[in-house]
Amino acid sequence: MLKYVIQRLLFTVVVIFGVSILVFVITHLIGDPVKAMLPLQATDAQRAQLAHQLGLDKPIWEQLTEFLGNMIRLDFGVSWWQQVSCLSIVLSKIPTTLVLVGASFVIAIIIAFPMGIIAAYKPDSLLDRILTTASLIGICLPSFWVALMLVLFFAVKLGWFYTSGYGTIRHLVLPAVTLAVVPAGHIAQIVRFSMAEQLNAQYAVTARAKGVKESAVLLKHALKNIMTAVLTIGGMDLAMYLAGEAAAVEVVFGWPGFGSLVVDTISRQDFPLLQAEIFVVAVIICLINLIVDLLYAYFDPRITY
Amino acid sequence: MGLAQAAEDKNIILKVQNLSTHFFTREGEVKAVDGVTFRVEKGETLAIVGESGSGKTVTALSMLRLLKSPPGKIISGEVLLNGKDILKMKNHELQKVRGSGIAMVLQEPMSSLNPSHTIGQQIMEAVEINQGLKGEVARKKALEMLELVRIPAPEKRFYNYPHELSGGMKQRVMIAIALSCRPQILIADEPTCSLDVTIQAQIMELMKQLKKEIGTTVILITHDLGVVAEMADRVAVMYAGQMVETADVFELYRNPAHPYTRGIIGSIMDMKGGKRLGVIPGDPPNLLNPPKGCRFYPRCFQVQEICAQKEPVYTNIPGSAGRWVKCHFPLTDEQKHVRTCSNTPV
Amino acid sequence: MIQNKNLVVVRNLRKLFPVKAGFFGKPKSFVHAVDDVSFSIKKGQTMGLVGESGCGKTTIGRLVLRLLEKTSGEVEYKGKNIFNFNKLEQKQFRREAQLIFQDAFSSFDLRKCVGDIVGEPLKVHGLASGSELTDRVADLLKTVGLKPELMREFPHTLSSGQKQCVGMARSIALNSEFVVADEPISSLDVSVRAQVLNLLKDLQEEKDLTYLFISHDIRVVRWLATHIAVMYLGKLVEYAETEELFVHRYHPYTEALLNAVPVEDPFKRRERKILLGEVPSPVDPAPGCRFQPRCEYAVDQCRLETPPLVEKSPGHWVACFVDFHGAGNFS
Amino acid sequence: GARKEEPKPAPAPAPAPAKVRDTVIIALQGEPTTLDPQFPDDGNMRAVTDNVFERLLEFDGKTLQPKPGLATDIKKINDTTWELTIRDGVKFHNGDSFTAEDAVFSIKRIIDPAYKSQQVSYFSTIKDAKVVAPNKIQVATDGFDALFPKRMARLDMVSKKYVEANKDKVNTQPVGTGPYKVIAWNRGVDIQATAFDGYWGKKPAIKNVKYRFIQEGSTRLAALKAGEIDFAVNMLPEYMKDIPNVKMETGAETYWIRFNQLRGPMVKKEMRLAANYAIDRKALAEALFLGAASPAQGQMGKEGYFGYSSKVKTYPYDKEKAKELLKKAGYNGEVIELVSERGRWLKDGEVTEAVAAMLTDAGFNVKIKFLSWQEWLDTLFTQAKAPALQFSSNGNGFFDIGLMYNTIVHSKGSQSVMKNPEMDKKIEAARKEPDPAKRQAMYDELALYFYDDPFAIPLLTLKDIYGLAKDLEWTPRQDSMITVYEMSFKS
Amino acid sequence: MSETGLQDLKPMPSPGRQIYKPKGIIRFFARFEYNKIALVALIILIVIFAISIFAPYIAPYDPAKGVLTERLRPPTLERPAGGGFPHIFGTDQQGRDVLTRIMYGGRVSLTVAFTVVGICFIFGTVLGLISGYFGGWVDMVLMRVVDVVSSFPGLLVALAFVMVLGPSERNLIIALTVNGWMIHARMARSQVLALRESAMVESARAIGVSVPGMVFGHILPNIISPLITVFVLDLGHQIAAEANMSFLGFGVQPPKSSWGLMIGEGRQYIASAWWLVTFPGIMIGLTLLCLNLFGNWVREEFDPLSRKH
Ligand SMILES: Nc1ncnc2c1ncn2[C@@H]1O[C@H](COP(=O)(O)OP(=O)(O)OP(=O)(O)O)[C@@H](O)[C@H]1O
Ligand SMILES: Nc1ncnc2c1ncn2[C@@H]1O[C@H](COP(=O)(O)OP(=O)(O)OP(=O)(O)O)[C@@H](O)[C@H]1O
Ligand SMILES: [Mg+2]
Ligand SMILES: [Mg+2]
Repeated sequence: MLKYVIQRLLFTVVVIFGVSILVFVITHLIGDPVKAMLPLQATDAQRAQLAHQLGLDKPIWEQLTEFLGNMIRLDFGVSWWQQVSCLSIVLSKIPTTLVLVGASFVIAIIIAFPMGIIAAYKPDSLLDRILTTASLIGICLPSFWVALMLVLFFAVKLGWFYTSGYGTIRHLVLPAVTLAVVPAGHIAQIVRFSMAEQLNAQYAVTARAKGVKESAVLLKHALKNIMTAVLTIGGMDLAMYLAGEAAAVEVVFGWPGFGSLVVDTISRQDFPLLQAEIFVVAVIICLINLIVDLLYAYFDPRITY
Repeated sequence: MGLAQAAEDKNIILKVQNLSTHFFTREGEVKAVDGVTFRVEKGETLAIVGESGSGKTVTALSMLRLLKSPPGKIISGEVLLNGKDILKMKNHELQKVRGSGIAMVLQEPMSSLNPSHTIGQQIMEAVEINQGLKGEVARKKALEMLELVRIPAPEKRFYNYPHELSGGMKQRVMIAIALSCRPQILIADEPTCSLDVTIQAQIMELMKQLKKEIGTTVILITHDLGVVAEMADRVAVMYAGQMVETADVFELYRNPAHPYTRGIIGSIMDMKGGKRLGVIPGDPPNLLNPPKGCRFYPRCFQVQEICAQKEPVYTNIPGSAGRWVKCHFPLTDEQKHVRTCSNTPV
Repeated sequence: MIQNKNLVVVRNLRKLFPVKAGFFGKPKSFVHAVDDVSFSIKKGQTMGLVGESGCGKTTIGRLVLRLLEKTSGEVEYKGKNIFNFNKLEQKQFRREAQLIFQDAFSSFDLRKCVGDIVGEPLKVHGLASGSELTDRVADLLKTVGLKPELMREFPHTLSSGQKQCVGMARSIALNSEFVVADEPISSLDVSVRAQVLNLLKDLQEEKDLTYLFISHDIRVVRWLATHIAVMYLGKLVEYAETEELFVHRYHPYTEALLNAVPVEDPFKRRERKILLGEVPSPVDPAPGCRFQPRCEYAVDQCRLETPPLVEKSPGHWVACFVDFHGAGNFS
Repeated sequence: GARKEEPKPAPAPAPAPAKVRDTVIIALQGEPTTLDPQFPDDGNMRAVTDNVFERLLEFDGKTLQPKPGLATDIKKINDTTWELTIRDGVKFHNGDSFTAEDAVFSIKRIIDPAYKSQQVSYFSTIKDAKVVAPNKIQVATDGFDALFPKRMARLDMVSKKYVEANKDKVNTQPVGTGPYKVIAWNRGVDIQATAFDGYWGKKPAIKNVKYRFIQEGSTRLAALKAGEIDFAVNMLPEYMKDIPNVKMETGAETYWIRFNQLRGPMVKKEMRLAANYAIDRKALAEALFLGAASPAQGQMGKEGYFGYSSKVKTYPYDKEKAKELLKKAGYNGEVIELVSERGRWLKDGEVTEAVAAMLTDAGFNVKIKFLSWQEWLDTLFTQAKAPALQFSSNGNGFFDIGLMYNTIVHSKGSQSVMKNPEMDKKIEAARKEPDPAKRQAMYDELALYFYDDPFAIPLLTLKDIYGLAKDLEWTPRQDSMITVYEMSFKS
Repeated sequence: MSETGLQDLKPMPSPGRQIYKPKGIIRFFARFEYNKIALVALIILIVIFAISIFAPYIAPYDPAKGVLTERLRPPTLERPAGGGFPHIFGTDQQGRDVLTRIMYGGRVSLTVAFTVVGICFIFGTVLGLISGYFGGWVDMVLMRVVDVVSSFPGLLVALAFVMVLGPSERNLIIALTVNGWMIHARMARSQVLALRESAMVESARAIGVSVPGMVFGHILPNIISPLITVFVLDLGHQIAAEANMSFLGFGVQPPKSSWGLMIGEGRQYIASAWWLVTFPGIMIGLTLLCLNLFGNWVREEFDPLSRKH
């Protein structure tokens, strides 16, 4: 187990190494930091001077080793845009996004489990069809669009919630609900289909044969067995959201989280900040994957590490 | 109904009458079980034999209404346990019958245990539900059951998950669970099917011993004529969803009355090599669209015109009480030199 | 036991499967699927290979046909090591040595009709095409007792017996000499089994085939095979002519195996001696005799050394230190 | 904490409390990157720092002329030297007095190349500054600089002592002399400021300011309507009918399209003229901007700018004439690339698309290409990459036409893609002319010349649209400053 | 031989199994008998594709040219003053017909999605085939690469590409492709792995079929269904990804338009002109929904792995 964790952490290092090289290639070989950094009126001399300052006139291998060296020291430099250490900017946004994504997952789970279980209880019934279709539609709607529709209706028309901003629950509700739609759909679907599968499994028949009530078969026997599938899907969604997939929704709701930061970073062409973002997110994704894998072992004793 | 009949009935613990279960699938209606009738006497071991797909498992599952529905649906019949029809029971009654009335050991031990609960939990659950015990007492009982099925180091195994057990052990645990229910009838559906030869032998031996120790009534489902020969008191033969013959095990091997039974007994491998094997030509019928009349007629060596038109009735062969057969022309004594004449089908 | 006129000779064959590799690293442990196995089959013989599940029967079958690469050892076919075949020899070997599957249906490409399936070997080897191909396929189907009209059918429309026959037709299409049959009947129903077994025997007589017949059912093997090799956990433990084996057994495992088979006759019910314990894992097995943990006759030596295969009586080989003798005819 | 604060989940945002309001909530489009006023060129920051810091001179909100600020007086000593008199009794928010030292420090800091201020180009003529008396400083320029006073109205004064001692705080805890002092900056949430008790000037009417950051225009509108905020910047014209209290004022930006006169189809004068006649500026201003923009008056600047010429008026919309000119130019339908960008200025993309449609209508074969900001900048500043047409916006920081001629028209100008040595000379002469009247006349001449031989399509002069709460009073300024100290609530 | 008696048997279809049967469009549609919703989904998809393909011929207006005075008109069934087809979806901020723009937008959205998925599909499948069939170190290296790339923060890397390359349709395709090929490689590989050990492949090997004959003659045709399933579902993914990027302004650039971009551009008018964002959103949702329904049907219907007795 410990060995497995260590192995996975090593894998994380490999991923980050890969990410770093990719970022380096993107920023140094494809893009031109000097151009992006200098004000409009910069002269060629100024450019050359900056290139020198940034070490961009050195041979590319030297630049790469330096770049990787800095990354190992977690030194991403100073954001061009905010003039603050990049890592601190990124880290300061993570909790904000965590609040949002966390809330949305709580909502998603509260909605999805009952939906999936009820649908699986009587497969192919009308209720099942309605719930399954609803969850599928949820998956298919683009979340930024859902965001706009919710704003239009609940904030602009009804005025129940704030249209945007950060601070209170009333700020949180709409973006969290928006972000909950897709994972809720995914989880409801996976719960519905794995649950139906589990209820047909031989062990469920065994349980019924020894006199276990149907409700107990469902909640005591089947539920634990579908958790790995739920974890897989949920973990993927979670990783995606934390990786900036929530950006569009954060932008719509003016949620000052990681996603908004990413969008700003891109529009301001802040290379160092982008490097820090990608780095942090790669770490987060790897950690989530690791946690999900470790949780598998909790729900499925067949899995050992 | 004479007095003798009544005395006999008293001894009968389970009576299945005209049970029909069909599957309603995309392709059509699969008549998986069609008018199955048999009875089980207290304390006996009844073997239900028949090849794959002949409807043995579906019969067993139908008796406890364990089939998934849809697509499965019990069309008709009654299943009388001690005179009470299981098919008409309310849900809570049914739950009482499941387990303590009839317990089942399912076909595949590999997938019949819940992978995420320890085997101890799963046995305890059966004990708690069916014996009304709780907590430590239930645990003790569960441990006893593990010992009963000869699982070494039960204290340790109690906390094992199914995947940590070998196939043979899983099957033992399945038997332990079934017995924890203290059933009046134990249905064992191919308990040795997916196991290795030596392990099969272990399980069979275990079942024989348990049967001696506890004396439950057993319905043994199998397709292995060797297992039947070794374990059964009486044999019911199924073919294409129907019972074709019931007989005492010795009778059946010596004097099969149905051509199908004769065929399968004839195809038993004579341990000495060389001789050609007795053959039943053709394949079992498709249950979506079974042959009209007798379902066996396309493969039967003594087929007559009537066989294709009229379904034979499952009747008691006069003179032998436990002997039933479903054939227009049950085999008579002269034809019963099974192993010699079965080699050359018409 | 290794003689000159042998068709197939297996010498010290060994196959290890890596169990689980680390992230980049080397595999840490191995399944000893086939471990130092030697035997030979003469032309026209049927060698029956029996043993419990996972003991390496299939692996041997695939090694002998070079569908798997060995770890060490050699397999000679007509006097030449098949693992050193050049392209041409390899192609010739593919024609002569064939495989019959447990579940023929799963070995078919479901997109192809019966004619294509049976004719594919001929096409691949460029032996026939056009109407000649059709004729040859029709002949083949007749040989296995099927109507040539089935050519245009798709495999899933066939009955299970027919499927198995189509599989056999495909296997003998190239005028094979040597056929490995890996549990060809175990997926079949009792009533269909006999048809296929009869066909196997008929084909052998007709075409002078040599079989390596793999099965875990010793009853079937006895019916078909001239010789029986008993395997346990990747090792050959006993080898003899069929009837000899049913009279004399010098390995406790063979005895247990024969005992475990239920007799299909209620009049012959008997007290059986049951082999206790389970088949241990073939992953990195402990030294010594593999059967020793379950063997009631085991002595200290069994735990320390691996018993070699020795000729106990002419043509009867056994790998056991103990002077065990199970006599008595099973019939 | 996002979760704790909410007291009651009321169904609708609470209406403004009855008691007199002392806090104004202003919604900016984005969060300032830093509050060091000398570093970035960032409108969001300026909205805050304009109220927190002051300059030696200040623009008059109506006339756009410099007037005394922290300096009470400005004098030209010679062609390259200016002298300013520092106001007495001005205090920084931390209690320190504002001195000549601070003024010199501020000037030197911003032109220091090591500091890399993004505003450095505004002060490119300044060479040095020194204290000459306790309340007098002298600033040296690079030749005569008519714009010097205006430059001073853009240079925020910081405290030497504070900046030097608190390098880590200058970005987030600004200390200025302005009417408001920043008391908290909750990153991502808001910036709060409160009136500075020790302010030397007139006390502001509103006690507290809270800046919030709402990127989406529609969200700002919704928030304004819901009463969540009192003041919203950069409102869309479409919102005007929904805004409780809308304020509009011509701003600094002029949209224009640059011709490439060095190569390609637009070298021909007729083509350039045709393009100018092909644009229906009125339709743009009225339909697209709903009146929140006015047609450019045949030149690149608005009334009030120095050098604005009243001698030229907007090009009439005359499609036929345009077509005629095209024919005259012998235009053969060659593809004319129009490079633009999106998202930087109000409806920039939409204007581009509409203009392209109009040009197409008149017979031009226009192909739009939207570039990323960086690429767009690159094509704007690299002569070799210049497309036939390029959309841009000119925000004249000093409200002086000369600046525009220098950068866009003069062949050495950074955005110039033309060569006209004769006019180059006139532009240089006008820049060096100290006499305002003469200078104006020279610019009139240039305007007339370029009306007939255009270097650009002047499109629209934009108006700033502000959304205000009903009870908020404020007069927008010509220089687009958001002056909280000039706001008040109706009681 | 006659004793086996097999000749006389008629072939009988075995019940409960759906197996590939080639040829015939009717047969294809007959497969929908038990999933009518999937059929509806397929028909809608065909309609959407057709509209996108033929947009230049059927769209009522010019997608680029608007009438400024007709800006932001709500949906109506009335003919506009100058005649022509009614603006049933309203007009946009330039006075262009929203319906027309949706038709053309779909063209772009689908082109991007098809291009991305097409490239990813070919690239990923070939890699997966190689990796799965040959195994060994090739497989190990390739799969490590897939693992590593899969752990990249996808959207961020895509954005990084767009940031340095500049937003455009082509760059968007590059960015999405870089992130999208792994799933196809994984799928192809896992299918090959499953098949490589199968009796079918072994049987082909036993009769001496060559490696290319095996990979392209036996393996590929038998794994194509699950690959197509992934193709269909990934198409939905990429449409969503394109919409997301374009919405943020980092994707398709005007004067071209895609559904995502339409929402992005229209969102500032949401309070006054709901139709600008509503209809493109519905189109995205509808297309995705239909792709999912159809993809699930393909999976259930053709995937040998989910085919059970
Ligand atoms: N869910 C189902 N849907 C459709 N048909 C079914 C279903 N379950 C079983 N059947 C059909 O019912 C028939 C009887 O099946 P059953 O499982 O009872 O056979 P069995 O005798 O137990 O065979 P085996 O020896 O293989 O266990 C078979 O022909 C099978 O095709
Ligand atoms: N490709 C493989 N990779 C890893 N292990 C394998 C592989 N093939 C077989 N093995 C292992 O090798 C051992 C021998 O397998 P083999 O299939 O030869 O047994 P068998 O005797 O044919 O068993 P069965 O009766 O179940 O068919 C088993 O433990 C199996 O798990
Ligand atoms: Mg069964
Ligand atoms: Mg095998």
